Amino acid sequence: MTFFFEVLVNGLMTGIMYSLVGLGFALIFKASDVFNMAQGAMSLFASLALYGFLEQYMHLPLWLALLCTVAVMTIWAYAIVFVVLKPLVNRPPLMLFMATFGVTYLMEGIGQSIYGTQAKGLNLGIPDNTYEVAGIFISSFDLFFTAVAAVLVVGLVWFFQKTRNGRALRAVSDDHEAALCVGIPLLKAWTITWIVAGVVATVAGVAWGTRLGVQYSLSFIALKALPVLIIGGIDSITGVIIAGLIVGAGENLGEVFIGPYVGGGIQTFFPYLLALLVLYFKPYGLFGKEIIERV
Amino acid sequence: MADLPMTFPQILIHNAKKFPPTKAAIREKDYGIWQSYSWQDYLDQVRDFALGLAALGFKRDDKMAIIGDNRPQLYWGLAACQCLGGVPVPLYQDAIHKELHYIVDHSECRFALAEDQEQTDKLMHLKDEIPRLEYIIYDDPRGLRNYKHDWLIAFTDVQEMGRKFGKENPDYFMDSVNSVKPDDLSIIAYTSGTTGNPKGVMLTHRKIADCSRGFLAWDNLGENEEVMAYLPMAWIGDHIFSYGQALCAGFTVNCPESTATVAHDQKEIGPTHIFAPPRIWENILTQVMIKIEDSAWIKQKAFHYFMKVANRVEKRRISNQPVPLKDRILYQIGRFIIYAPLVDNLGMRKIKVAYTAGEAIGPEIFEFYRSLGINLKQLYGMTESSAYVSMQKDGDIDSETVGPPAPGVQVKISEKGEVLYKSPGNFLGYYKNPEATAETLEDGWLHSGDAGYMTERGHLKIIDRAKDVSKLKDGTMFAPKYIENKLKFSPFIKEAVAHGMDREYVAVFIDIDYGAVANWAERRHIAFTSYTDLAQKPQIYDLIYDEILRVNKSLSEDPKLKNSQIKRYLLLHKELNPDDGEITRTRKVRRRFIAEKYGKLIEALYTEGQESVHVEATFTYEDGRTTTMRANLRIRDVETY
Amino acid sequence: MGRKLMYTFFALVLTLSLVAFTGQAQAAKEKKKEGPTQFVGILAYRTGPFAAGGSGFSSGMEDYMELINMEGGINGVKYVFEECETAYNTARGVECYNRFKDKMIFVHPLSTGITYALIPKATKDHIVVISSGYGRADASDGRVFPWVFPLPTNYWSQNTAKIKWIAKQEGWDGKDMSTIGKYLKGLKIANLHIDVPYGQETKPILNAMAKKFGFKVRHFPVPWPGIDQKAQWMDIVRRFKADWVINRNWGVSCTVPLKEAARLGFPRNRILGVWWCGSEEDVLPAGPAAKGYYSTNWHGVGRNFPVIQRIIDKVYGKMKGHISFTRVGSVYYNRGVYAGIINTEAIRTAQKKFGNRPLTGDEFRWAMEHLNITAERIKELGAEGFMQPLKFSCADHEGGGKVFFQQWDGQKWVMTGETMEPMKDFVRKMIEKSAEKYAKEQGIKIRDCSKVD
Amino acid sequence: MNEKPEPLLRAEDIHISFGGLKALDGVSLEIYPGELMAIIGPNGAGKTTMLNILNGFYKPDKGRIIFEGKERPRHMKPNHVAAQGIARTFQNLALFTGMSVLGNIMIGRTMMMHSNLFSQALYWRFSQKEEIEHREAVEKIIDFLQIENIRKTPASMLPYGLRKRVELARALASEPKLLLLDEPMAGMNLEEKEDIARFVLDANEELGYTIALIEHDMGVVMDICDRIVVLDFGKKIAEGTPEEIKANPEVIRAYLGTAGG
Amino acid sequence: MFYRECGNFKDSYASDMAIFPIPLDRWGFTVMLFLAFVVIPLFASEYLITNIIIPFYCFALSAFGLNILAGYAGQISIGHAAFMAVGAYSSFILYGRYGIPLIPSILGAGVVTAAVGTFFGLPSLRIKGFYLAIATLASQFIIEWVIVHVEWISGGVFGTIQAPEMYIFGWPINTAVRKYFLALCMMVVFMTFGKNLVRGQMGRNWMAIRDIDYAAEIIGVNLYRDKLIAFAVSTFYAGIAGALLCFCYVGAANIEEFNVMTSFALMGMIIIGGLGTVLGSFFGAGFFVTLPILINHSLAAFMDVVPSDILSNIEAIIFGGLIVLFLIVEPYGMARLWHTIKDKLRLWPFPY
Repeated sequence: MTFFFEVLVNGLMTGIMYSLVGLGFALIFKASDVFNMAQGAMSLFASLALYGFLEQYMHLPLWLALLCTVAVMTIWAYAIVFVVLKPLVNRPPLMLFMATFGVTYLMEGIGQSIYGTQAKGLNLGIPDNTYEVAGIFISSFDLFFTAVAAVLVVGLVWFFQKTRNGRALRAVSDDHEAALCVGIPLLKAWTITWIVAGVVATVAGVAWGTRLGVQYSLSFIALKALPVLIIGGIDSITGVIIAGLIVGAGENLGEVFIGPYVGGGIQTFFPYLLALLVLYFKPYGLFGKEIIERV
Repeated sequence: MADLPMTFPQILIHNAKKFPPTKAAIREKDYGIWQSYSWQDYLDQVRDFALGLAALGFKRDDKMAIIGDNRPQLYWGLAACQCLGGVPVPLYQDAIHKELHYIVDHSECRFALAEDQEQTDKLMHLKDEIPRLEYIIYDDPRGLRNYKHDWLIAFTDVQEMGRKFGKENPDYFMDSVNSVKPDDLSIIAYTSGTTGNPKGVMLTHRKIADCSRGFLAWDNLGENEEVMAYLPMAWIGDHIFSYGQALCAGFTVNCPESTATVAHDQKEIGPTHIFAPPRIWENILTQVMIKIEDSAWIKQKAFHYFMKVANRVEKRRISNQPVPLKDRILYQIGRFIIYAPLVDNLGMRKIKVAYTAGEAIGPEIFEFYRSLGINLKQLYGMTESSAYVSMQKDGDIDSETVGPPAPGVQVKISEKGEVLYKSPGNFLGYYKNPEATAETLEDGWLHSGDAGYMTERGHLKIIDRAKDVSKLKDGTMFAPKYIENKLKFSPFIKEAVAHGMDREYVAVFIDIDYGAVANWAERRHIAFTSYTDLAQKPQIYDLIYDEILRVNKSLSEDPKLKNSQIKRYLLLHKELNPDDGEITRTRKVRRRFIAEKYGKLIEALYTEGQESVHVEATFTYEDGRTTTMRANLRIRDVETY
Repeated sequence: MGRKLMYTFFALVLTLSLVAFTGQAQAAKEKKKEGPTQFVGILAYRTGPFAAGGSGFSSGMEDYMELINMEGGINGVKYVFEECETAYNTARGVECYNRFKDKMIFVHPLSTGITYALIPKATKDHIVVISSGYGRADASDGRVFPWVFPLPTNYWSQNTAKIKWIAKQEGWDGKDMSTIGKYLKGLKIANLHIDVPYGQETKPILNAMAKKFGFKVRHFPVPWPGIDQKAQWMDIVRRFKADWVINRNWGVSCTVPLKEAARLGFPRNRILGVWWCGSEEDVLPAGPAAKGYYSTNWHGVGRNFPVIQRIIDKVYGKMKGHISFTRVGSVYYNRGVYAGIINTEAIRTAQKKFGNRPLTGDEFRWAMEHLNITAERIKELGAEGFMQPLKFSCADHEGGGKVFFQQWDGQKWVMTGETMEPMKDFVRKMIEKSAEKYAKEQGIKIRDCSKVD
Repeated sequence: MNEKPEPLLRAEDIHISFGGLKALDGVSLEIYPGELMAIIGPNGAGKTTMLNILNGFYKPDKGRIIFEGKERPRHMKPNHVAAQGIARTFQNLALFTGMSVLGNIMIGRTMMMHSNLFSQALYWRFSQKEEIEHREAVEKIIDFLQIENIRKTPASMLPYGLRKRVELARALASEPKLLLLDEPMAGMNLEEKEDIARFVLDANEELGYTIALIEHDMGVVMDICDRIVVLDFGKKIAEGTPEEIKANPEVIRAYLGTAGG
Repeated sequence: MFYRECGNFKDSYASDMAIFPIPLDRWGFTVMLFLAFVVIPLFASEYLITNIIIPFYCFALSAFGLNILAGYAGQISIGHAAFMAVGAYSSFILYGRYGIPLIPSILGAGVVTAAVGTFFGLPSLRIKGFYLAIATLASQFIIEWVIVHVEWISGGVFGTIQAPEMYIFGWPINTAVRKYFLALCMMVVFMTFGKNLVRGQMGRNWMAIRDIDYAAEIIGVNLYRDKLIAFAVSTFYAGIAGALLCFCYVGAANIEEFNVMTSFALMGMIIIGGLGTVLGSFFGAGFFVTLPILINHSLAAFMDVVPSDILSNIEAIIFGGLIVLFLIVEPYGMARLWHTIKDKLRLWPFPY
């Protein structure tokens, strides 16, 4: 039973890491209806940039390096919004999705051209000790990022609820045209969203980068976030957090307790099975906005 | 020619035997495709309808009014009528009640064939007033279900009756066909003329057939031609072209889906032979110009450049001068980039020969088409001559003349300068109007009423209506038509009326082309509410000003006409409308009528210093309702050269 | 419209210039011909998740060829080489192969997938496939796979060596095979493998050995790309309670186990990696967690070999290197150098028989089967300690190299100095069985090696 | 009124509510063969809901629907209802914008086309013949509604008024026994309204379709309909000929009391 | 400009509903067929045929399959490559293991794939849009997993089946040109079938579902049946394409060939090429198959100047940039661009 709880707890903490990635997707989808394939690449680029500022090209202190990374991601946000998305305003979402696919190639190519292809260790000095609590081993590293994720979510909620920009963003996500009518410039809203998404990507990139090393595979974490998104509902921040936990716990429990009976390695699709199960009952995810058809 | 059948019923039977069922005699765009009928189908339809008419009591020499857009059924009705020895009386489909009443009453029609509900309604009104009109037959039953009268019968029902009648009287049809003689009346075509009531021109089978064959021989047209039938059936041009020539040659007539789709349908069919009055050519040109103005900057440049090249080349070709190599090369490039695609888009790629007839055409318009490589030629004829007087010959084109007299036609010019001719198509006389007949037909010579002369090349040149040609006060020759046609080259000018008889200078009314000008105005963000409003915008006056200036420049180059440059103009507050009697159904300006109606305006034009004139106008709507509007029309002076 | 037009124009120009460059590229290639040359087509992958491995390997091989060229070529025959990016994608790999196939005599497919795809093609095209340290294990049977050389040891052999090494760590003397079972019995070995065919490949040999030697093996598949292995590791450590873990992964999935092991307190020096999990790129991201981790290898690491020094002096001295200098001497780089040595030695062997000229595929294959790199020769090459002697034959395409072991000391890989001979007989039987099955399926006639010269 | 034939469709005591809101509260109505009837009522009276129930898009909470004398099973899917012969148009346009007008109308005949997948893939012979047969039928409808010139225009490029007309064409194409029109004239100018009214009348009188329509414009309804049912707040408040409805105090109150239309 | 449509009239519905109603298009198509059947086999190099044209055909076919599903029926699937894998493996098993003749094997592979595809299409009955799109990734991962884990399919731990020698009626398909013809003929036949489907009643039903599903249902379209048919047909095409790709090009069925990136690429093909068009499938396949190779070829010239590491990344940058650029130029895909150009030429010199 302890083992079960250990798997569960660790799974939940993995789930938080998935949520971190999923958050970026959800933010952008909410504000601009873009399903951002490049979210993984953004995380990759952010972590590469951070590594570049920290070790490879400069040796900045951590806080400054982080700041510079956010600045770089802001430049990206501007570039994406003004070069890619602006000409595609009011196009079907699928086209925008594809455009972000192109952006993925661009980001990966540029990132690896600048920072090289080999894997790099990113050590931010976050302690990676293991503590035993009631027979369950918990890593301080995971705890740290659980806390970061929590702070981020609270921050985002605050941003959306309390700040002017945040409220404007919510208006945009609710109804593009109405937002335009009341004078919220769409491009500005998008840019802010993409910057916020860039920050989230940076956090996710740092979290995963310190775990896996800074390398190309970071862009694959986007794949892990996909089932999280549909379970939670693509446009719901709460949903993403909760779904991340479900997926994290689910896939770990599934792998450990079901995997051995079928030959293992079911982690990849187990979350999707979960997702299908959820979607069967709630076709727009747990917290997704249901699209009501008016006849 | 002697062994050829000379009556249309016989020609039809002949065609049905001669041509295979795969060859289309007539097509109609309906239900999205071109429904084709072979000559045998044509004959069957005609026979059934004819027998049906017979069953209804149609007798020899009975008249049948036919009104509607060009539909195979109407042509069949026309033929069926002829098969029974009757006389069809085609009517203009846009004629108003008064006109219809006159013609139907005058021609003593017992039967009427209408295309659809709209026309049927008009005829039904007549029926109350003219008891002689016994039966109304309609083709398209839509909207007519509530009309329950014994005398109102569907075309197909008549045919059904005909089939039954045919079974009972198997020989009836052939007997009546055989009883029709070449010199029997084949049609009474009412011409509205520019004055007075319409007059019924009586023509016979022989005349129509002879003239049709004359045309075919002139241009070597054969059974493989494709033509579009979209001109009013009441116009002699259409009758000769879509009926006379079609039957004589056995070529295919294509009826468009509706008047709105003519251009599109024409492009689909790709006619090889076109016969149209100048206004059609003017309209097409206007459309071309509007579209070009809407196209990309580079295309506009290319278009104008290459059109200039083409014009240069064509001018030389007409005058049989050699074309310089550079121009020949440029022309070929232009052909690839502009002319060929343009011609294709206009549906004129396959044209062997095209005619403009019924009115004088502006030389610029004429040259425009010719320079594109379309073999457009001018033809001179009248209803009274079965449209057969003179026409241009391939390789002997002159944009100012209407060509040499056709074979079998004699032309002479009277002392007063009026054109007189003897044509195989010369009519028998006006129906029930011997006085007018006597006036027009003298010893077999037909008085055309047009002023003209023979040029050195032996071409007939028409100046204008004899009674319209006059002189300005200073003695300069004033040919209003000539000036008007020059003006009408502009896409923005739909009609123009030039004044100047016994006046000091020339002044014009301009009727703007609403579509083209509205388009032009929209592109320049000029707001307007109506035709009247648009016409009185100063910007539009400026626009027209430039066009007049162009005409003045061209006039100034001719010493004889130098003094007839336009000095003043105004834009009319309404379009000239045949319903208001200002122009004829074939869009000829009724000068005298206009002079009376707009006398005040004309006076204003000749009152120095007067810059505007107040008008009150009465509009007539389609349904006969009228409304009055008031406006102040500006008058502008124009510079002369 | 204007903007659209501009974009269209831009796209057109771009496409056209691409086409133009293609022409230029062809022209440039034509120019290079001076003297007798031997063409080498390189299937590289410098992008994608495994770029670190691909770029190191290709660059090492290219640098070695550059070195040979600078030293006058192989008896006057100089290398000409060209690279083609596969992005570790099989279809693109096949395309690259087809691009070069008319010119090249051997190919390093550098991916298990591409190797599988190329085996029948290369056999038909008479091109030698050298899958050093990867690809089909059963291709070591030269009777069935005359054109494939999975040198110096295939995966199956490697795993037998690993088991021997584990036994040795457990106290076995490393010599007497009859006693090995005693030390292995009851051991729990977790085979943590990436869940693609490459990862699955060693399951049969491990199962067979477990049966024979009485240890317990359980396979833990890690789904591609393997960035999250928490579940597997909790299972390995908490439930299975493994004594040893074989890290048979690729790319990022090599690194994650070290982190997970550290988190769960599993000793890193009881994790033994496949040689594709034994590079700097695999351990550096794990940071201190990697310290003590073992992995296999088939060649030396570092720069302390005369041959590497020569490359540094001559090639990098003239700024002709193909990779950033820091990576010279790294595992993947040295692996490329190793491949370069094998290629060159085989060409030398062939030249002895066929003359000093560019070779054909058949000649090269003959040379491979008769290649014998002795210890003396290794010394001559300046590769002492860098590589093990190899000897190929008609039947044995493996060459019989021993397996090296190395340990990460937190900074660099350290050769443990131990080398392990694979359990040749044991593996050979399985290889022959598997190869014969393949031959039957594919309708290949098995060569009789006694009749080959 | 007394000698009514058997109704084509009878809805009995229909109840439906959405999240506590009673949209329809015990409405019964009949539609008789060959008639042109209208359901009118102020905004939110439940007219469209009624239509949605009639064609199976919503399942009523309570109540029965009898079509051609047979009671409809509770969970009948809309496409099966359509197969029974009930077609409809939509208040908010529901044209298939990715297709041409022709394609849209052809869809209306989907239930009548039976060639299987393989013959469709081959196209040749059987499937082609079928396509042509139905194309002919569709062309008659195109002719009837006078939309010849937009036949091949993509539906997305049509102006609003024409879209409505194409929708009507699509519904007619299925040759329904009962045609339900949801505000066919909404949002149109006078001229377009007259056109549509004429087409609806023609479809009823000339082609013999039984039609039930919802309309806001009382004038048009009074002009063309045989019988009118008035709904208000989910209840039927009146039923009868236009004259009777005009004089009905309930109706006057409902209309004056709410939308004032 | 080149179009001469004057005189092109239809006097029967059969000719009005033909695939190429415009004469010049008919001509163009004939020329393309001539190129494909005569010119390419005679004059193209083996490299071109095997590496560019055969994969181009196969991916065009597969992209068209996906287009049926996503472009016509509106059911986005991003697990399509897995179905190609199913086709590849099942054809190899049918042909190599059970000795069924080649063509029936390939068709059989299509049928097997269609069955699998229909099964994975079941969620579409309830889920829509992006939710469905992501849910289809399940098929990608499950199929991959099954192929790797079920040894009966993958033929053992190597996870790869080598292509057996191919014979049609004893005639060996062993040269590039013969393989080319196999791929070409299959492609042409199935493209024709597919075109017929999408322009017929089934295609209209699909488009109706894509545009407004509830309206389609109310009009009488059987949503469930037609969505599943779309999945079946679509995956049938994927299966055929996968089989052909492995038979005629790769020479082995290898699961790594058909990973999720290939699925994304297929999605990219139809979006860049043009959703809901047959032509777009070709354009898209051309873009994704040939462009990277072309860029790679071109960049080879710079190998001496630019470090190889960076060069390879430049390839990705150019490719990504082109995707973005093409989308900006014409978000509705290259097929739309083509149609725009075509319409412009048809109306030339007029703008409308």
